[in-house]
Amino acid sequence: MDFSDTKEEAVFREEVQAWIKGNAPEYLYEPLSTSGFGSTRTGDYDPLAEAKKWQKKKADAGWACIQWPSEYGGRGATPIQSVIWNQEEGVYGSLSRTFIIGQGMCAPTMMAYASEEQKQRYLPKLASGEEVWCQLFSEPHGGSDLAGLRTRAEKDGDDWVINGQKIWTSGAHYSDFGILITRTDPDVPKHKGLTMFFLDMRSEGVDIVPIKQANGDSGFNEVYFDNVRIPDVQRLGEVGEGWKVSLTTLMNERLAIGGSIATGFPEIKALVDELRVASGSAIEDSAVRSKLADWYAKSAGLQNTASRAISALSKGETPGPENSIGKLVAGGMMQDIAKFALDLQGLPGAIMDPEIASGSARLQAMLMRSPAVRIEGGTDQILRNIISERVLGLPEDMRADKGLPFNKIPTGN
Amino acid sequence: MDFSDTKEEAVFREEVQAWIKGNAPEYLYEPLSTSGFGSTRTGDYDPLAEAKKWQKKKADAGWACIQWPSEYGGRGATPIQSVIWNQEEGVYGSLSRTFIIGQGMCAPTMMAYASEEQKQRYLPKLASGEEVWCQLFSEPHGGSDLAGLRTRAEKDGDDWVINGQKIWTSGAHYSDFGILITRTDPDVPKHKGLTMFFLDMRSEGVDIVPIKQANGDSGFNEVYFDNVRIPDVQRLGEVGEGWKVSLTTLMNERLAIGGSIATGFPEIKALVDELRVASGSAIEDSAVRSKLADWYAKSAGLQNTASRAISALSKGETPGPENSIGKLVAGGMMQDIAKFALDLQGLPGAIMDPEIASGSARLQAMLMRSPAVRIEGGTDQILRNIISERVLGLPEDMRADKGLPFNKIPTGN
Amino acid sequence: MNFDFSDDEKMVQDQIHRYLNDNCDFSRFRSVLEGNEPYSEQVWQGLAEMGVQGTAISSEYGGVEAGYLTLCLAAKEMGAHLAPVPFSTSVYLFAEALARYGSQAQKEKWLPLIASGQVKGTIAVSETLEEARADNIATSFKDDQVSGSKLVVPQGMVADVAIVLARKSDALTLAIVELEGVSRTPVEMVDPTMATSTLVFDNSAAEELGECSDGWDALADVHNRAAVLIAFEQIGGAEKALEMAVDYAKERFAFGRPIGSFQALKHMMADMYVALKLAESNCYYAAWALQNDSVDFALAAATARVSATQAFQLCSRDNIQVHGGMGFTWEFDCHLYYRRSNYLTLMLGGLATWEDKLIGALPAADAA
Amino acid sequence: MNFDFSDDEKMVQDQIHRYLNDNCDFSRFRSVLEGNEPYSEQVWQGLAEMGVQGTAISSEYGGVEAGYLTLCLAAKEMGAHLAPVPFSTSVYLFAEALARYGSQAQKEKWLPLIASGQVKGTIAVSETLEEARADNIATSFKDDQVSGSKLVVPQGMVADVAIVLARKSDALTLAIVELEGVSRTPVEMVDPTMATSTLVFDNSAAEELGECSDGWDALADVHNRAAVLIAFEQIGGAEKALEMAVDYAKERFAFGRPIGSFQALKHMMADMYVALKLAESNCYYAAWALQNDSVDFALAAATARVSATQAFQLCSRDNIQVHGGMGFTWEFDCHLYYRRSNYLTLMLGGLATWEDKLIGALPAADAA
Repeated sequence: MDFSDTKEEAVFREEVQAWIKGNAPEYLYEPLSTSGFGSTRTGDYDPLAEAKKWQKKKADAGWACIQWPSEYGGRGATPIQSVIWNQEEGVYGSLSRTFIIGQGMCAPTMMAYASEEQKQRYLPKLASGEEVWCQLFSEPHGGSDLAGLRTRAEKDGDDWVINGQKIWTSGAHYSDFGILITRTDPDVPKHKGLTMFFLDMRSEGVDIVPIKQANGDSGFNEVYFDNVRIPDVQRLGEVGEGWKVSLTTLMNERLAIGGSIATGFPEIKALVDELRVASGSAIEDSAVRSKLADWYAKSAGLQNTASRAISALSKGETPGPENSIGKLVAGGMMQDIAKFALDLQGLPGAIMDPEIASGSARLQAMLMRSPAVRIEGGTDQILRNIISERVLGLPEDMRADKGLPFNKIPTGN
Repeated sequence: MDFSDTKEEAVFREEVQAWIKGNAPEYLYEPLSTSGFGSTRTGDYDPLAEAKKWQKKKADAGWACIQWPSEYGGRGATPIQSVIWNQEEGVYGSLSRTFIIGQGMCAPTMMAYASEEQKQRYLPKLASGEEVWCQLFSEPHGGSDLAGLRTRAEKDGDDWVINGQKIWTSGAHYSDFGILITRTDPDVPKHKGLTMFFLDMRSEGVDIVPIKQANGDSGFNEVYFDNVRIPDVQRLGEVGEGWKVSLTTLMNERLAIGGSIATGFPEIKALVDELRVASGSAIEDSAVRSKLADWYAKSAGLQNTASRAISALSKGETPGPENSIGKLVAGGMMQDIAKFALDLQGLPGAIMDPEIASGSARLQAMLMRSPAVRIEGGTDQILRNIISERVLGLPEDMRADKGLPFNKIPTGN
Repeated sequence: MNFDFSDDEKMVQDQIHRYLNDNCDFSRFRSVLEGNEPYSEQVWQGLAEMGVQGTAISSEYGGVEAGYLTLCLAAKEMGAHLAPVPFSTSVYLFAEALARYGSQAQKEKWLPLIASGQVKGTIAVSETLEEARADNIATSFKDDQVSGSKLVVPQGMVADVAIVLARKSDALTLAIVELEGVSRTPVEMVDPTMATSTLVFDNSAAEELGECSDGWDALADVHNRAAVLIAFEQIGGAEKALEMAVDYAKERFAFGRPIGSFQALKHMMADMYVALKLAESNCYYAAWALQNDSVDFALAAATARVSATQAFQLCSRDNIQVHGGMGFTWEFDCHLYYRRSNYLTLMLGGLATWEDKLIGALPAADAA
Repeated sequence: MNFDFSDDEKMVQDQIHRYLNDNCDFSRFRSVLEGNEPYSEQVWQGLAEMGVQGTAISSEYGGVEAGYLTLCLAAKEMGAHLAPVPFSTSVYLFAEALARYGSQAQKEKWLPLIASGQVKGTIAVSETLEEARADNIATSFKDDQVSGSKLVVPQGMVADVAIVLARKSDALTLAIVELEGVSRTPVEMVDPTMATSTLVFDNSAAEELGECSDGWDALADVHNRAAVLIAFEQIGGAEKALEMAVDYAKERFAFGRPIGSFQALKHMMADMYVALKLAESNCYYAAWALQNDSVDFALAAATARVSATQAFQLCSRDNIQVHGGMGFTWEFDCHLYYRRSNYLTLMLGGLATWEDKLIGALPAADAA
């Protein structure tokens, strides 16, 4: 066991540090460091333009998507090197949030199912940020029941014709391409009638409507399909095999490794280091210390768990569903932390204006954002199902839709 | 709204106080006040004998089961009078724990289903403690699935012949009679083939084996039935209607009203009033104050909820399933309190010998006892089912045994 | 003993309920939330016509004198409907401060105006980013003038008059200040319908509350009283949030069955119910203690406050969770309760403060 | 970077695992629990034959010198099997105190005896019903003798020798005392297999630890080291308790289906898993920090201690809940883990103490 760098790792880290020191957009350091939760602050600069600029710069120097093969725009780096890169990129890494879905989920799917020609065409531009991708999976009627999707794809000559609606599509409004899962056969059980495609987001009949979220942000969209045509060559995997293909995508969702998941611990630590409460300095208050210690232990536990997953990865093992714990722990913790922190401040804790109260505004943003963390990308309940069934091997719940053709499943309507 | 006594209530309270002052076994005050959880300490005196003595004394003076009609040994008191009695009887009330099952659950069932002659024969002696009753419901294979019971009753002439096994029978070893639920028809769905009886616990073929519990106590028993004969006149309700009859019994389980449910709050309050911790007096420590306040609020909430249930009762309304919250809240709270309290004392908190550490020994007893509270008489999970389905009206879970004949229900064997 | 509200009290509640049902749906809240109006003038007037602002004000001062038990039930309806009006600051804080600590003349001047809804009041306390304490109040009272600035005043954008906590030589006092001409800047808060503002006083004309000898103690007393009423708003909101969750869970299907049939969600809602029920019962007791000036009032108030705060936070938060992604849209109403619950949690000082008050009010010998 | 134990370390763990599986089932624990023997002599000897007591002791002093990483894995097995032997007091406390603060001569005398299992050691600290603090230790050290009484000494009934925290004029010190002739009285504790006793010293011959300048600081250091090892015992126990729960939930049927198919129980077990996993990862890091005298060792130790304590408490408690009524019988083994978890929680000072240490060890600038 060794939590320090090996000699080779140290050399690599120095190389990364040197490049970042010489190239990172230092003028963004301040706003990026004080970004609210679920948003990337870039001060007076346009976030998308800055994200693309940084990504292109990295790509040109061989620092984009470093674990990808070099022919697709990466540098064939090891998982450990990738961790070192992430550690050193630090706050600038949050600029890449724009590309996470495309690079983290669409790309692995393309690598597994697209033709060689398609890979050569699309992956390098995805790595360099010149083209942005999104993922069109969720639907209004689906919720946690992802496979309950209703968007239809019907074959028409060499094309497929798409009709239906997706929701919670992150970045659809600035995406160039998307991967799309559809129902091609409603007469078979729900997992069996699905087919995956990728499409040009500017295709005729695609309509994108932003969703305003409860906290006032809007990064998500509804996407409507009205007789949108997709050529059959853009099918990923076989007809009816869409669920299997989607698992490749979703498995990779969990590979966002490296301890980068936000928990709110640094924010509350910073607050209580400064804040005074009735008993004196907040950090000396025993109720504060007790809570803080529990959160630190959880936060450290997530980081150390991520480290272990990296070890497994570097030995060629596939990180398993046990990595679902990250979001489950972080989401609840963020909510608890924000609630507790604001509570220490009385009414001024409810201020959301960062000009007046930068600390509490950031924590209020966290409080308003945290309910989404417990829902998006798998609710707390779904994650507990995954852990209990796939890690602990407990039997699955009774299923009302088991074996039923999709169009016979009860919908309540 | 009025939380004070009315004039009539005040008069009644004085009468009760006077009688208790003149008659209560004051030599038991000290041991009863320091009883561990789940046990009744009577010092050098025999607990059963003392319980019977006090009960008989109360009965002779008309203070036993005061809400019962006087012809069955009570005095026809109102629910509010019953609350006043309980408040004033105080610590001596714990002597009556011996009779709770009989008086609280068996008696209402007898009142509803026994013949007038049987009521006159059995109820007064039940009220006076001269005869003790137990309840034979739970089975080893049943657990939370109470209606999944397997003990068979087969008709043979004017008798029924019983074979099978019950478990968790409180006080079976000193009981004179019991009410017993059996399966008379395994070919119909599980709730439909049950029949209720009462029996003499000294009948031939009844074998009682005490269960040693995890905390070392043994108040419960296994009861085996080997061709035990019960005359048909001791059937309560119709053949096949046993489930309906049992609901009368179980509904009354929840009527143990009066804020008497143990939460552990007085114990931890007493401890922290005295204890010193690193920061000084424990009660001045902010972590202690925060926890204590939450527990007080819960404890007060239970008491005030009980008061509201009494109001409903005194208006002739039946307290509903919402009263399930008492045990649900108290069980978890007791466990949390014990854990927290002991934690404040370091290793000496693990002492179980009351001669060395009366305070922590009592809290250790609570810690060791509390897991049972979260299980007995409905687990936390069953209580949450009851609240969500019967109070909130949420749909029931999918049922694997729905409509199946009892003998076709999967058992895993 | 009788641990329930009377039929008369419930009838008044029912009238308010029906008025708000018909006249104060969420579009009112959203109109204020989105900045179209600072509060709902129409609902405020409607309530005034029914005399709701004067529920607990003595008839001597133009109130209905229906008592605090009735006002508690009115508060519950205000909370349930998220009425975007300055009711809590006018009625629970300003009017109570007046009724408890005002001189006869002050009561005669102000209480009828509050009772009729002609005037909207508030109380101005916090000056720094920390919870208000006796040692972080700098606003001064001198020669019938106050000077200084209050950082966050609930309904400060809307109120006509405020009770101001200010320093008078060594001690603290409470003073009445009319807000015309006082500089106000809106402050962005988690619940914008609370029309919160900064107030800057610059030798503003002020009049000390006639019967107030110690401003900090008087404030604590007023806060205790307001805590009970706000606790009723909180349980009103919690009950509605739970109801929303239950309704949605019955209708919404996933995996071929209503999501409310899954234990994970059922048990979450059962826990919401438990928290609500405990809080509700503590509120009942506190209402009685408020009405009857019971000796254990401070304990009863803190107990109701702590459990109602917890219940509303839990119910408004997990209502979102039951709704899933839709619960986190601006369009769905879940966030309205979440916003309000977070504001009310902090409004009279945070949970830790009230937990501390609760323990301080517990008799040393055990009182459970 | 490599965040896993080596194959060699795992091989040793596997040997201990197999030995304990074959020789230390629950009947050993129960035999001690029911008072038939004070500890399992046979298991103790078996471990000694394998050299387990000397795992981290230098070969210079007769140990195996396999390092702390290996000892951590050994500790995990001891915890998983609930081995009823004085391993933790001898190896994590007595031997560590010697190794860190003993003189050369003291190490030469005692460490080989510990490594070979010939001598069983412990540490004697608490004197009152309150958690031990520098200000509630009265036992005196003077003229190479100690006098005073220790209230609760783990394995006090079994140990041959103890390190005793005692007052030497103004300061505290640690002294070695052989226990032959020292009066011992058993104390009934939640886990009777920890053979806890009172020790009364009456001018008992004692020798100060040679390199110990401040007894309280030295004790804190030894506790930090022991905390990591006990944390491994805790996660060993937690893992087994979770395993018991999962196995039972798969086999036990109710309502026509395995109880493990109900979300309420599944999610409870998922939460047990989460707590265990976080604790396990923190233990890994602390093991590395212990082995390498890392600068952040105190923080790593407190972090492992806090999360392992929470995980074992949760898993041992909810294992009972999953088992239902049967889980609360003496006959089922659930309470064995519950007893042990409660003892280990308190053994080196309670959770609050370790939370406080954790925060004390955090750098002022954020360290997350």
